[in-house]
Amino acid sequence: MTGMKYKTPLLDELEKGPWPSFVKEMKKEAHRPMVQDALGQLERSYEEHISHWKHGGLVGVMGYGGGVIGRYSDLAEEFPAVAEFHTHRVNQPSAWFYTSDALRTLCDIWDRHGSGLTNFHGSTGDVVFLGSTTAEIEPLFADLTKAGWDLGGSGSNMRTPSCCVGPARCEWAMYDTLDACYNITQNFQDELHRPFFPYKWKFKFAGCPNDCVASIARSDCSVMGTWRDEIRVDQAKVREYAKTVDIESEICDRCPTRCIEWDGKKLEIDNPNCVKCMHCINVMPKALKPGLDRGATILIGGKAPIIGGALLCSVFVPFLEMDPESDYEDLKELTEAIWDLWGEHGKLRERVGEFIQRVGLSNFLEEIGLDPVPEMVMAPRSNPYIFFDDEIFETDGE
Amino acid sequence: MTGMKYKTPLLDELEKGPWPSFVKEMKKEAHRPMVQDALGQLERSYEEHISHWKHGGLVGVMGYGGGVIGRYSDLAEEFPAVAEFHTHRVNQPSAWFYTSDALRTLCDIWDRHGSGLTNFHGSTGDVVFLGSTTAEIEPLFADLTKAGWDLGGSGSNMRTPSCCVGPARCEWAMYDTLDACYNITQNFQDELHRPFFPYKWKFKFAGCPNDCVASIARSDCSVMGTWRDEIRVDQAKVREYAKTVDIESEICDRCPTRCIEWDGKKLEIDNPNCVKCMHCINVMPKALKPGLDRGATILIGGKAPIIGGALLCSVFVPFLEMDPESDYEDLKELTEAIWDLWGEHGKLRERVGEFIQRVGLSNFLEEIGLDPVPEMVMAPRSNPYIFFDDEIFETDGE
Amino acid sequence: MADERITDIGPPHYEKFLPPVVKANYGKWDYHEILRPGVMVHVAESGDKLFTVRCGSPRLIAITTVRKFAEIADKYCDGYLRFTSRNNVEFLLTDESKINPLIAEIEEYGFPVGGMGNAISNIVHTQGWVHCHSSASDASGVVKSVMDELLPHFQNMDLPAKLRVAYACCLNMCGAVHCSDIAILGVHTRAPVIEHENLPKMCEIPTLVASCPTGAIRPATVNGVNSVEIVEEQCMYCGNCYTVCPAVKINNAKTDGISIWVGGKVSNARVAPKFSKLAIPFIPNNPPRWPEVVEAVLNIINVYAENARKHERMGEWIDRIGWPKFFELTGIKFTKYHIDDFKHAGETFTRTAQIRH
Amino acid sequence: MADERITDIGPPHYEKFLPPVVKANYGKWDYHEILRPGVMVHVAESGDKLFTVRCGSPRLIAITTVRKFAEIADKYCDGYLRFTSRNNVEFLLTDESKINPLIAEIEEYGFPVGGMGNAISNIVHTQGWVHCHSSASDASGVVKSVMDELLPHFQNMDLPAKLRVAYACCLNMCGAVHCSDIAILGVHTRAPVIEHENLPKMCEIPTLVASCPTGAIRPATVNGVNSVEIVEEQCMYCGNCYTVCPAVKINNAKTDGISIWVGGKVSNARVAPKFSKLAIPFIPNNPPRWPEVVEAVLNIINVYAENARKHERMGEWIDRIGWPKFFELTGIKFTKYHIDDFKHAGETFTRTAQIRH
Ligand code: SRM
Ligand code: SRM
Ligand code: SRM
Ligand code: SRM
Ligand code: SF4
Ligand code: SF4
Ligand code: SF4
Ligand code: SF4
Ligand code: SF4
Ligand code: SF4
Ligand code: SF4
Ligand code: SF4
Repeated sequence: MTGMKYKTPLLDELEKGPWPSFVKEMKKEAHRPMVQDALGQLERSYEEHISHWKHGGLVGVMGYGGGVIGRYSDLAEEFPAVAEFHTHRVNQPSAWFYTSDALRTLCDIWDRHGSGLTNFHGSTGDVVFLGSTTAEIEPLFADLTKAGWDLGGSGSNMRTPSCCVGPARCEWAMYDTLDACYNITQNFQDELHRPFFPYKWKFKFAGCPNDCVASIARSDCSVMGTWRDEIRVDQAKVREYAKTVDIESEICDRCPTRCIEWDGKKLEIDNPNCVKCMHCINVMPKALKPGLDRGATILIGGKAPIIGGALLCSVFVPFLEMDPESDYEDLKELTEAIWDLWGEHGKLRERVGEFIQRVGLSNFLEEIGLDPVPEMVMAPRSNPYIFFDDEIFETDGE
Repeated sequence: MTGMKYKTPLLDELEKGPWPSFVKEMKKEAHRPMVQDALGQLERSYEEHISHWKHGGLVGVMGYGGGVIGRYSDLAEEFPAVAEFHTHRVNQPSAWFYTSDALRTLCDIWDRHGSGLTNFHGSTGDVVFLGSTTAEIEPLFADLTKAGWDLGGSGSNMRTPSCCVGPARCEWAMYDTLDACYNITQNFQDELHRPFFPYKWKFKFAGCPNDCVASIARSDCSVMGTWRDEIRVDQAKVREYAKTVDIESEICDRCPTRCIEWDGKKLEIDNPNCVKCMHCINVMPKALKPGLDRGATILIGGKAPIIGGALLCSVFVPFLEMDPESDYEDLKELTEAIWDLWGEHGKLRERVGEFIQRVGLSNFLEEIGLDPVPEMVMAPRSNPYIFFDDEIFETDGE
Repeated sequence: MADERITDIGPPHYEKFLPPVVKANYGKWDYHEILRPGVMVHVAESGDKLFTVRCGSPRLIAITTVRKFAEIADKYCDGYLRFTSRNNVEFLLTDESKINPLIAEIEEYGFPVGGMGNAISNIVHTQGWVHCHSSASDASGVVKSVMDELLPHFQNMDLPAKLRVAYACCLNMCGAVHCSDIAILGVHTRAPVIEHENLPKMCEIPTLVASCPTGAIRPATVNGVNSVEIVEEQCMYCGNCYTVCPAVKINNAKTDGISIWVGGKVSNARVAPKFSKLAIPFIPNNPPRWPEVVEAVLNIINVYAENARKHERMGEWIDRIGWPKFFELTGIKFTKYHIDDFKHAGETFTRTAQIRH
Repeated sequence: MADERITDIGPPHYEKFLPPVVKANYGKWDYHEILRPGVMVHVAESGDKLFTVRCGSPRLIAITTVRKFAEIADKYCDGYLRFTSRNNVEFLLTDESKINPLIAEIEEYGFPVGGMGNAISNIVHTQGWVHCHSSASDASGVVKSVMDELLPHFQNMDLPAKLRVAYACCLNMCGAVHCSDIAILGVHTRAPVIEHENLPKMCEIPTLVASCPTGAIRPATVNGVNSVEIVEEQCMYCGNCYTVCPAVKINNAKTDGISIWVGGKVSNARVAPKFSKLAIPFIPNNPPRWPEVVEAVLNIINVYAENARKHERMGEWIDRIGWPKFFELTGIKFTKYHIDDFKHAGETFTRTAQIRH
């Protein structure tokens, strides 16, 4: 290992222990002055209990509004090699599949232009290249695109979409998450690279309600696979499971709508009352399988707490066909309608979930052109503060 | 029946049908010009689909701020006998028990001073005398008090407390609702009669969580009987019930914490997990009885929608002894502490439930001098917007 | 003279009104049984029995009727009776043999016995056009029209559980309809009209402005008078401004009407208390019999009665089957009005993919 | 030159990176089985098998390490591998006999195999002092310290259900900790300090004022400069102002620290997704090993592991036993900080008398 420019006794403590150590990782690239200074500054943070990074001047690739996060040291005089220490977000392939060659290509590029430190992956899904200078931004980008890669999102734009492993390896994928993610990413390249939204917009694609990409919590639009027909049951295999699984307490009692019955021989599912939670299927994957009439539930508005409090996505379209043949036209149309409306009326730094709450879901639907359906709400309103239109005197009532 | 001054064809329709008719009731008192005009005006409302009453000038008993609701006709020229048509709220006895003599006394008084129309009872609990003139207010009051009755509340004061039938007839009363209601009413006569609060304050006393006076929904302070020890089970009687009740589906499956088990012979209750919902006891009253360590849960803040939306009461003191010997000192102290705080800082027309939401429950508790306990909330906060004091650096953490 | 005034004596002590059997067994009741609709017995630990006969009442009653109740109480109950929290009358007896004659006499007088157990009890309600200035509809008339049809459910115990119907004539909800199995609620549907000339005399403008939950009221000078204006798009017709200031007229003969709410409850039994939720946003006033309202209520009750399980209150049943199914079974249309848009609206959205398809 | 620039090509097509067995059985998987911790097999309808070996990663990895992964993939997996949504590495094999040597080599290199089934997987986390200006604590160091202790639960499947731990270094929650079984969250606990001289150059005041969720920021002239002031009592240290304006310094070496949240989940399995709820409001930063944080997390996990039923995620278990019991069993103190006081606070109050005594 390279000699260390600074003593890092605190960080060195984190080389101990069985879990792989990020300090060891950093030291692996410590032949670079940049990484030496990063370690030095980090040790200082450990001593002082404070970050020594600052944000500031926008940096980026010509013609793009995002993909690079500018970062500067507030101890630049002491640690000049990290005076600039920007990150690059490189759009990952669907479901994070790689070949060894692809990885080596990325490593080679980063080796030439930056710190050699990476995140596989960032929380949004990108490959994150951690630490480069302003001067390297364009050359890095040129090398990347030449090799067939592109930057992901940052700023007030569509962020890099991501998806679960889906049909590539999972028996429960109700639609092709990889294809949908790729298709949407390609279709909205402009929106991904050129911020023009009120705030960020994230897409995440989950093949089923297990939601292995946390789409309902971490995206503005969650495309969650589901089905409409009956769970397929292989009774013989259920009886096989019954030898090791206590079906009554582990399955029937845990079904959210208690729509499963087991008499010791036969499993009966009251399918119209099944809410497609996946639990019974998860526990007995060989015996139970989702139905064959498949598509996705579209949920919107999820986000972290800033500004108005965290939100989980809420149901927007209970069921949408997700046939790749259709080129996801319905999803694109809906998305564009939302972007138009939110783009025009959303406040600065107002995520779409907050926007909907501010303008009211009914108004939002009316503008988008979707009919309200009871699936969108846990229950109808309980407060009587209704804004009535004239039409109540004609159409409503019963 | 007396002859009718006005034709009331619409109202007459409401004399038909099996349910007792309020129109018939009104006509029973139609020997009074006031009631004739009331019928006339009401028929007009039925024709025009609109109320012809208006509020306005305060009326009342000398020295009292409430108890009489001023009401005036906006068709006084046409219906002069109801130009003034005020209501009197007469404080009912605990749990609405009467003797025939007591009722006759009230009838006699009302006969002398008003329309002869009543509500047994108003929604808050009072006997409502419906329709008198300003001139009759003091004489009526003199007659009432001479007979041992007093007015109830209206306006921004303590309203007439009410209580369920409790120990007088119910096997489930966990404390003496009638005594508590009477005691509190007497103790706070000044607050009942002389408005000085930001808005109304209602007390309701329910002997158990069945809440037969709807206290949790309809009062600012719900005193709800409960117990802390084990449900008393008579297994023989349970087996008796088992002949007619499907204990598994009607009881075990409906217990909110599923803490009851029935093996066909013995009912086992996991009492620490019982949330005192009453259901099992309700269904098998001969076999199951609440425990003997009894008291009340104090809940506060319930109200109808105006202004900020309806609220159900929330847990304030999970368990309070309600021994009549103690003269309900704890409850009174808590109440006075709340009134002082809300009285000083509450906004005009801000019920205590809204006040607590505005200032924050923690701040409210701190001012009242109560420790926060987890029973007060369904769950701790999920948003990270915490206002930290200096003390976190000493006491908190774990 | 002022010295002679009696004040602040409070209500009479309840003990004066308790039947001897109650005094003797106060707090010592052992169990109860419903003997037949409207009749129950409470058995004390001592073995003493107290019989209760419950009868319906329109609540708005003449003193003539009150005297009749007193007379019946004298005849069968040693003069003891009470009223319930839902405005029914309860005759309290110790002599079981008097139950039948009592029932015969009270029913003969026009007051049905029932409202106990898994039944519909009396409709808690309010003043309406009989006495209140705010009312968007009449109270007593709607209640009478509905109860005429619900009577079988009052006189029998044929429902899955208790079913509480409440009525309020405006959003103040004096009938506390907000937690009822079925709530019938008078609603205004248009912004108030302001009588600018009267306004300065009748109200304090800051209080008036503050009274509006949606901030729709703004101070304004109209024809030289200091008055207010209402931003119509922000008004949801709560009538709070009218309560504060009589010059702001909320009542409107053409556009006032009735809404129906379902699934609320108060008791803590099984599930926590719940608010009622919007079922039907608007039905025009149609006195004297409000047939559309009656039909809507009956429809909901019939569907409930057919589909709910034993002990399942309206709201528990709907939660089990899901709201989409409720709308499907009742044939009620789900509209934009059903989606909450008030302060905590976002908390009502379906924030899970758990849905029935 | 500008013409030669390649832009907007998006990511490479994923098909290039799929192993042949995946291409052949794409969308035709029949079932899977976890063979041992960190190793599973997916069986296709065709009978084909795909083996996955999952290994933990600190996520912040050197290209040296990435190259090592590539080398291992070449050696055992025909060059195919992937990463998971929780930043683990998955080696994809068809030859079952290569599993053991692969595991031996990767573990030898320092990367443990596991994180599958009813286990703790990798901690989703963020930048911390390594790269972010907002961080109230380091990310990688806390995660390393905790994972060193949690490793047995990563390498075994001995928990009642999946247990997801997440870390974020500030309220922006880039780790999306808000729906995790256990969330470790860096928190600022003091209002920001304003550098008034720099402010006008660095920020737009209206945007800055609007950025504050509690309205604590007001325009103000300080020493003749157009700047802002912060009403300290209204600030709850979200740092949003700092994101918008670098002249508003939120970081504070003395008072920044860590909070712990529990019971969140994302999946729709059994119960709907849930937010994490506050368990411990504040633990001071204690680098390099944050022992108090590690201990707090371990304690919660141990209590959960001992008490929860099979398939019961942290939040489901707590809901079953009730929050009072959670505090009792873990010995964590319930304080005023646990009671919500933000916008929808009232919705969190216990609005029922259903309580355990
Ligand atoms: C790099 C990354 C964390 C990581 O270590 O992985 C990250 C880093 C930052 N996030 Fe994030 N966010 C990252 C994923 C997320 C996620 C998770 C996700 O996308 O699934 C969230 C929560 C989900 C969401 O979007 O709500 C997230 C919610 C935020 C927020 C709060 C947004 C909100 O509406 O609540 C901010 C604040 C902001 O936008 O100003 C923020 C802002 C930031 C900034 C840009 C801070 C700033 O103001 O400059 C961070 C730059 C740090 C740096 O040094 O590079 N970041 N951020 C993640 C992006 C990598 C990638 O592209 O793959
Ligand atoms: C008479 C009565 C209705 C009845 O027919 O029984 C009644 C009648 C009025 N109520 Fe009420 N309220 C009556 C019980 C209630 C209840 C039920 C209860 O107490 O259990 C409620 C709901 C519970 C609550 O307090 O929240 C209730 C909630 C209101 C409200 C809304 C308060 C809120 O905070 O949301 C108002 C509006 C106001 O105070 O300005 C109101 C206002 C009124 C006024 C005074 C209207 C006004 O602004 O002048 C009504 C006078 C009508 C009249 O013509 O006399 N009334 N009011 C009830 C009192 C009789 C009695 O003393 O026994
Ligand atoms: C007389 C009265 C109390 C009073 O002081 O006036 C009363 C009396 C009894 N109630 Fe009640 N309840 C009375 C209003 C209420 C109310 C309040 C209301 O309706 O506004 C409630 C809450 C309703 C709600 O949840 O919306 C109420 C919820 C209950 C319950 C819980 C029912 C449930 O499963 O949700 C029980 C238990 C039961 O019936 O199994 C109960 C049980 C009882 C028992 C059996 C108690 C006993 O052992 O004596 C009494 C006879 C029951 C019956 O009528 O079937 N009582 N009961 C009230 C009669 C009103 C009426 O005329 O119909
Ligand atoms: C590989 C991965 C998808 C990917 O595209 O990367 C994945 C893969 C699988 N998930 Fe997942 N899940 C993955 C992240 C998630 C996430 C997201 C997260 O953790 O941020 C969730 C939501 C977690 C939450 O609720 O907070 C998730 C919730 C589930 C569940 C539902 C668990 C539950 O009961 O709540 C299942 C079903 C099960 O395990 O019984 C599941 C099941 C599975 C199965 C069995 C699906 C299959 O048949 O192939 C896969 C192996 C399970 C395992 O690891 O035990 N997967 N899974 C992710 C692995 C992350 C890791 O490295 O540990
Ligand atoms: S979300 Fe569903 S389809 Fe996607 S990997 Fe998870 S379990 Fe499989
Ligand atoms: S998928 Fe969920 S809701 Fe449907 S039957 Fe299975 S456990 Fe029940
Ligand atoms: S609230 Fe309880 S104690 Fe009171 S009458 Fe009802 S059941 Fe009896
Ligand atoms: S009272 Fe309620 S919570 Fe307690 S055991 Fe009976 S049904 Fe369960
Ligand atoms: S509900 Fe409204 S209209 Fe009816 S009595 Fe109460 S205040 Fe008057
Ligand atoms: S009716 Fe209600 S919403 Fe409309 S102006 Fe008056 S107070 Fe405001
Ligand atoms: S959580 Fe906060 S401090 Fe951590 S990376 Fe995200 S923005 Fe930066
Ligand atoms: S830290 Fe948050 S609450 Fe405090 S002033 Fe800044 S934006 Fe407002």
